[in-house]
Amino acid sequence: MITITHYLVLSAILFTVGVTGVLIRRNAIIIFMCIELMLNAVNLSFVACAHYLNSMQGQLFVFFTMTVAAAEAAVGLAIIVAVFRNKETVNIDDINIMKW
Amino acid sequence: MPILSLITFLPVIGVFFILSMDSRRGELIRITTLLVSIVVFVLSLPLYFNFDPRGHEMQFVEKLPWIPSFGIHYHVGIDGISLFLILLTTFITPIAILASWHITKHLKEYMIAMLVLETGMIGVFISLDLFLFYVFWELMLIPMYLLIGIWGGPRRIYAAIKFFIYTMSGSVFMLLAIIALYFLNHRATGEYTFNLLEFYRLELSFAVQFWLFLAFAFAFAIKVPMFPFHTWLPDAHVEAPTAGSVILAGVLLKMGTYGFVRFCLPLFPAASHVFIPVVSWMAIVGIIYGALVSMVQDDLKKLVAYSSVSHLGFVMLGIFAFNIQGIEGGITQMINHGLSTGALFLVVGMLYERRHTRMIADFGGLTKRMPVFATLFLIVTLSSIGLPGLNGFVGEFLILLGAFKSRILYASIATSGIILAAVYMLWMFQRVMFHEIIHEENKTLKDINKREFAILLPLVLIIFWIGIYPNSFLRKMDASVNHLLKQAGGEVQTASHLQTQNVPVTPQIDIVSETETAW
Amino acid sequence: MTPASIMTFNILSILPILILSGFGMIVLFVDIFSSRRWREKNLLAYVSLLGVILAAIFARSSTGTTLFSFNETFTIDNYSLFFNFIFLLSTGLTILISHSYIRREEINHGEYYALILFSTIGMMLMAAGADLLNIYIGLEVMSVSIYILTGFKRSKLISNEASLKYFLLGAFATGFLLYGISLIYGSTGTINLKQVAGFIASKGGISDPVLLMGMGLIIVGLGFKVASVPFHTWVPDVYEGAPTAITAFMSVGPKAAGFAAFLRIFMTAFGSTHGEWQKIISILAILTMTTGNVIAIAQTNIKRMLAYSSIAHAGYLLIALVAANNIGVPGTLFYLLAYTFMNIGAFAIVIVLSRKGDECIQINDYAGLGFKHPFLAIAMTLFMLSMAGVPPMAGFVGKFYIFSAAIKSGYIGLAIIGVINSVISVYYYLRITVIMYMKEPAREFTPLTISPLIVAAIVISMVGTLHLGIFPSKVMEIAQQATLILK
Amino acid sequence: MLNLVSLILLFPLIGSAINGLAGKRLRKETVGYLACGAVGLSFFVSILVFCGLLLLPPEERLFEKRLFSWIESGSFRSLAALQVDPLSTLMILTVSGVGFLIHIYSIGYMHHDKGYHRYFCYLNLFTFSMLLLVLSNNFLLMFIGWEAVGLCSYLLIGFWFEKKSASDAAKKAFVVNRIGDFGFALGIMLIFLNFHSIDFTEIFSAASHGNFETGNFAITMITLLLFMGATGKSAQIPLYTWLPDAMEGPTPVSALIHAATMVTAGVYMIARCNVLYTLSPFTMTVVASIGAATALFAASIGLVQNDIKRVLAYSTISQLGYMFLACGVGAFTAGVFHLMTHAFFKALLFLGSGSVIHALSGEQDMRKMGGLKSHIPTTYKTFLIGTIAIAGIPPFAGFFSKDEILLEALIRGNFIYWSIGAIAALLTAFYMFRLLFITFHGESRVDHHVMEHIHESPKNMTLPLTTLAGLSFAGGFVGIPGASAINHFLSPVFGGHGHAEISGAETAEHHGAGLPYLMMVISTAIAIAGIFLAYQMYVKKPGLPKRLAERFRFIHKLLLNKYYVDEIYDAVFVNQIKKISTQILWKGVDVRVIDGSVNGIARLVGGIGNIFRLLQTGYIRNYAFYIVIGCIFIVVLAVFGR
Repeated sequence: MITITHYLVLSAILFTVGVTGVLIRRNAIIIFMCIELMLNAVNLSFVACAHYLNSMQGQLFVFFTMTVAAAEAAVGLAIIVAVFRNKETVNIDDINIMKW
Repeated sequence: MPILSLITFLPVIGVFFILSMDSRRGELIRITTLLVSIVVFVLSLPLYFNFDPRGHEMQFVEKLPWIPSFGIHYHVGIDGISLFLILLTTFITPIAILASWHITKHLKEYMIAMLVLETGMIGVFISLDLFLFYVFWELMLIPMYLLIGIWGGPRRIYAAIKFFIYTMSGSVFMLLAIIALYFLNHRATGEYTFNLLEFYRLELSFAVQFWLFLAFAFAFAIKVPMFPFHTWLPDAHVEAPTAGSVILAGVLLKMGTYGFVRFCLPLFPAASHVFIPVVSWMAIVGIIYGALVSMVQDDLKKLVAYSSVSHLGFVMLGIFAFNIQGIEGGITQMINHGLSTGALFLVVGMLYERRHTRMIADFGGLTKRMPVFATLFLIVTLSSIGLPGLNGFVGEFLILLGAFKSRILYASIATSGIILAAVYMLWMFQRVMFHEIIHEENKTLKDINKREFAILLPLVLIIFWIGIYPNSFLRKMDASVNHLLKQAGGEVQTASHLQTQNVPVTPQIDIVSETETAW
Repeated sequence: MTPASIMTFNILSILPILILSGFGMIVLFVDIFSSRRWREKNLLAYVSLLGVILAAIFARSSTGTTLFSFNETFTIDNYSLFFNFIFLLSTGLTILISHSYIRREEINHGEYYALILFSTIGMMLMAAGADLLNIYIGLEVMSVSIYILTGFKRSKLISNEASLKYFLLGAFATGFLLYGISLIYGSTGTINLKQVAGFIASKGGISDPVLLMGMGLIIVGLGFKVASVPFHTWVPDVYEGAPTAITAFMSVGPKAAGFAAFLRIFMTAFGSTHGEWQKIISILAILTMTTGNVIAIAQTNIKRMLAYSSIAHAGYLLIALVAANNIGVPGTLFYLLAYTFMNIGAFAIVIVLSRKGDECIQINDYAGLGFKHPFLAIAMTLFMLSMAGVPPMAGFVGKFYIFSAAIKSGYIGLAIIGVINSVISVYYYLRITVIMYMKEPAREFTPLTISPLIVAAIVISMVGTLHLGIFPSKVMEIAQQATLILK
Repeated sequence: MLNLVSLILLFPLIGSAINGLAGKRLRKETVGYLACGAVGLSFFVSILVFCGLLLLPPEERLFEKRLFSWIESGSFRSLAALQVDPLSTLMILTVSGVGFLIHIYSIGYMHHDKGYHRYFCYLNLFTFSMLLLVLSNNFLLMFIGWEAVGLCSYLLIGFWFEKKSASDAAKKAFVVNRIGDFGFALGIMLIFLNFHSIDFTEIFSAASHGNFETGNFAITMITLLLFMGATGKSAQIPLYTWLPDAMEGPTPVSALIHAATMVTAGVYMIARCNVLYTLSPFTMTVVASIGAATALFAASIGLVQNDIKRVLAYSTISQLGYMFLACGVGAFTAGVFHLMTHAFFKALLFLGSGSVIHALSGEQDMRKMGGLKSHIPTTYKTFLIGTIAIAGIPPFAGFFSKDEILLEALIRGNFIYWSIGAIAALLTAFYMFRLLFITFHGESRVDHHVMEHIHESPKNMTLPLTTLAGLSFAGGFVGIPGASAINHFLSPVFGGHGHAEISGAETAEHHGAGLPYLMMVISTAIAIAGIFLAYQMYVKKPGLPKRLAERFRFIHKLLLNKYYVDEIYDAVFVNQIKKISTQILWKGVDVRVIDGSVNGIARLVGGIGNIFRLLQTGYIRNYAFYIVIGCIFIVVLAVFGR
């Protein structure tokens, strides 16, 4: 029988995958996709807890995170396009003019 | 009539006048600043005349709520100890302004800085609310920093920053101590206030006293400056303009010693007694070290700066003698040092104006060309040596007597300071004024003009006045010093004419018994 | 299932937000239909300014009352009103200083003002949020609009780089925040702060590790927003890259909103279990202050220096959070207000002096300013000394407030480190005055075009800094009332 | 009559003030007469005071005039008050009398000097401070006079400030005096500590009423410290080096300050505190032995000096040694009596040498003199009287006072004191007459163009010489053994210790009644032997000194260079202190240690800043990594940190 801990463990794993993805990959878009992955892991844990607690608040929260994620995607990709148009690359290792 | 607030904030009003003037009319700006400072001095005279020497409570007290939620009041007042320091400030500032007549670079900003400095200084001496004291203590840093930094000599930036950060690093620990006192007082009495007079009634355990004393003493030791913390003084003096170093030496250094007398001793008596050996040894080392190092200086201003370290070592020794002679001597010596070292800097400034150099080697044989200057310079040198009959001796002898009564060993080593003082001052005086003229430029030097004479004359007159009749100063201090000694657990002796009997107060300082002398 | 009744809500509570969003829309429409001539006259700036003033008036009218609306997810009380006032003040000042700036940098598009208004709405939501959902939404609304504003100078690579960095790291940190919220929801069953507090009280302290983990992750999420040390690395690059007006806005608005959320969550939700998070935050505070101050000394670019100085100020504010007594929280509010005046004033002067294309932002370009432009120099000295914590200025009173809080609740060590840090900070703030007054001008000063609006902003900030420094008692009382609600 | 005493002080003060402030504008004559008038008036008033005192019966010859309260702090009280008693009247008479004569002499001597008004202003100021010193009624006021006198000697020695040697000598004099004053100040403090007052009357009455047993540690320390001050001021063994260099000043200054008055201040102070000194036998032996040692030591150096004023300077030091020897053995009256007579003939000798130098237009080296007898007869005659007096030939003043001291030394002290004193007397007689013969007799070694305008000194210089000659002749009669008037006059002050009559009685049963007369014969014989030796060496066989110098070359060189004492002092003290304070204190501690550490901390913080700055790599990956690290740290701390 699948209990709440299974779900939470799954969402933790997903979250860690997302985080490592952000750390390792160099392409800005891939990094953004990993961040989306993290958010979905959180949605999963929300839904699991909501079901387990039998309260609607968790489900409600998921709606908001999804809409926010969508908005963020729009803005994020626009920024990445602007960077690309200016520097012909999306590899974040080339983007380090400002340091120290 | 709120005379204290008037004196404090009149210079700021003066600043607004000057701001409105256009900066090309230099003469007008100079005269208005001078007038403002003279008015402030005149206003401060009634403080002296209707000051009641018998009462030890604060006089001319004004108290207005400032930040009620924190219990902070604009609470000002003076007693025997701070009376003369205010008079010293209001007396030296017009002289310093008169001495900066030749400044042309950014004159308006210079005069504004001087007036704001005067407000800050007077504020420090009159404030009885610790928060207000701290605000004035820091406020006074900014104009002095600008004075050194903008109108100073070649290494002015290093000196200005060193001065600011040195003093600031001391005073921030004092801020923490003030806040700690604030909460301790709340725990003891239940009401929130920064009032110093309430803090005097606070009974603190020894451990707490120890740390708070350390925090306060660290801030004041830098300001005095005492031995290990003095290295900012020569730089600040050498680089500051003449008027700047006159005020720096004349008044700013006294805030350290005033702090010890006003805060450290009465607030933390038990800790002060424990610290007597430490502070006394630092003072003694300061005296000897300051004298020896100033002996070998080749720059006039550095020499006078190190001599201030030595003189203020005496003051600290007097204060930590914990008897009436020591403390009264200390306070008198604060005033004397302000006058004689201030005058010395004016003299060095005059030499600098003529020859644009401060190296002793560039002078020699000036007495022939500038006889009047030579006499005034000699009187000021002798007063700073502590020749009896002049002001230096009164303070120094009382200090040494006080130190002698508390511990003979300290006084005997410190008394050797008077020999060293004679050595370095006279050697300097001889190299600058005597021998025949070697350098060509010295042959055409003019003697001092009317303005310069007007600067030095009042100082010399007061030097003689304190030297010959110091009672007019000492009598005003007796009540407050005795009250301080009662608070700080020192050996209380009422002045002889109100002599009742010698009231030794525990903890008993080992007063030397009739015959046996502790060596 | 009872019919879903429309939750009763009081229109008054969200009126300022409605006004601002309305004006945001108006600005966008006006921008579409306005001819070139209008844009020159910069009508949009005045429109948005009008919106801000209206919102402020309405916000002021509802002081004193405590309203819960939207089913206790949104509270209007003295606490959120105080923060609303800070947000509106910073927005107004930003609009004043960016008016001439964006024209000079040719980024004079209407969306600029709309985005600023929208981000202010986000901040208000965060401050007024009584449950984690609202705080999250407010955070996101604010952050997204500021991501765009940071990248507003599309032609310049550093602006793009700044917005990219801010976006990626911001989203990344929000991920942690969300994960924290989900864990708290999982372990306590609710996301309303009061109910979480009730749950913890019923349980008699936090024993459940999941809840602790959630709390930790929230600290991470908000720590990023507030720029406390391990999460501060975005601040220098983004502040340097973004247009200076936006940097000013960013250094004040979001930081204040971050602290509003921090205080709200940790005082109401985790208020009772102070011991748990106090050690973490004090470590963060020490790290933040020291790193901020120490690195600032080594900076040569004024914007980067001010970035590190804002990190240092975040450190001081964290001390107040650690103290968390009846002096600490109002101290934070007061300090944030003072910080707003000081920071925006300083950035305004940076804007005026940095000429077209932002090329004069090295500290040495300020040589000899003291006597070329006395007014600007005096203003800059005032702001620098206030940030250094030198009395009669607001910075000193703020620091005094915070150190008293620290000493009152016994964190002597923290106070001592804080005091040492403020001495270190004196060096680099003083260096500005040294360069302005004591160094000869490196090269000839080209004449500056100073618009009246930016002068107004500088004057307001100067008056604010001095007033809070010399007569802080009234503002302190308001701050103290504001925090009574929190307990 | 007695409360005119404050006038004595007032006149010289006014004189010096007028000359100092307005001197430049007045004519030279007015300046001169004003100065002499001031001192003359104070001399006249001191005679009045002396007569006033004589009218009082001997027991209550103590009058105190209180001016105002000077320093009062707690139980410490120092009043500005004057005290008139036999000792101080004697001193003011000597000071103002000799001072008056020297003022008149200076008019002539300093006539062509441009700093004329400045000179008289300082001289009057000196007289004022010396009178203040002797008239004060408490130690602190005396200390004012003490240091003011030191100041005036500084000003007057360095009067010709162009000369580097003069200003160096002035500084040396002041500093060495200051070293003495260091002891004096500590003495005053110790007195206050033990007696709770610093007024003479109170202290001496407390001391003599026996609550201090003789040899008490505190009293011994007090007296030793006061004696340290005295050695500084009266140029005794350790601190005498400044007096020979003080000859750089004008000769009347040397006469007044470094012969008659200032240097005797030490003796006066010990005489004044005789009550304390008799209470500590240890200090008495110290005083006596240093006095005797100085007498012999200085006399030995005087033998070979070639500068006329240096010889007189060393003779002053040795005569002062005598006075201290007298006080040391308890014969205070003899000491004071010798002080008075010494003032007369030493002033005479100095003024004589001054007129010799004046005649030879500034030449001081005896080797370039000789045969001046015929050219400056009056100076020669007066100089001869002075030399005879100092040699101690009866009936001159010197004989009575010196013989008195030798007698007391033998009776009260021990044989060694007497023998040292006798040898010193022999040497004194020898070098004084050596000086006389070299300058006035023998063939003239004066170079020719100085010879042309050699001239006898003007009237106003020779008049004081003759008066002083008279005094040094008649001065002795005041203290003829047996009916010594001075003894009787001073006895109330010295409370019978220094009473010659009693000592006379004691000697009667110890050594036989004739001892005093025997001693007179012996000391006269010694004096004559000294004169004969000098006559042999410098008149009969002029070559003899050179041959002797070759044979005892080492001793000769040693004496000529004053036992190299100055060089030792410089090497041991002065240069060491300079080196230490430059290398170690200033450069070392101040610059390197303290400043080094302060700047070091600043650089350290800056360095850390630079290192931490590098954390900011600019790569987003690193930033994200820091966030993750931070998150792990916080979560771990939150969950497990409790």
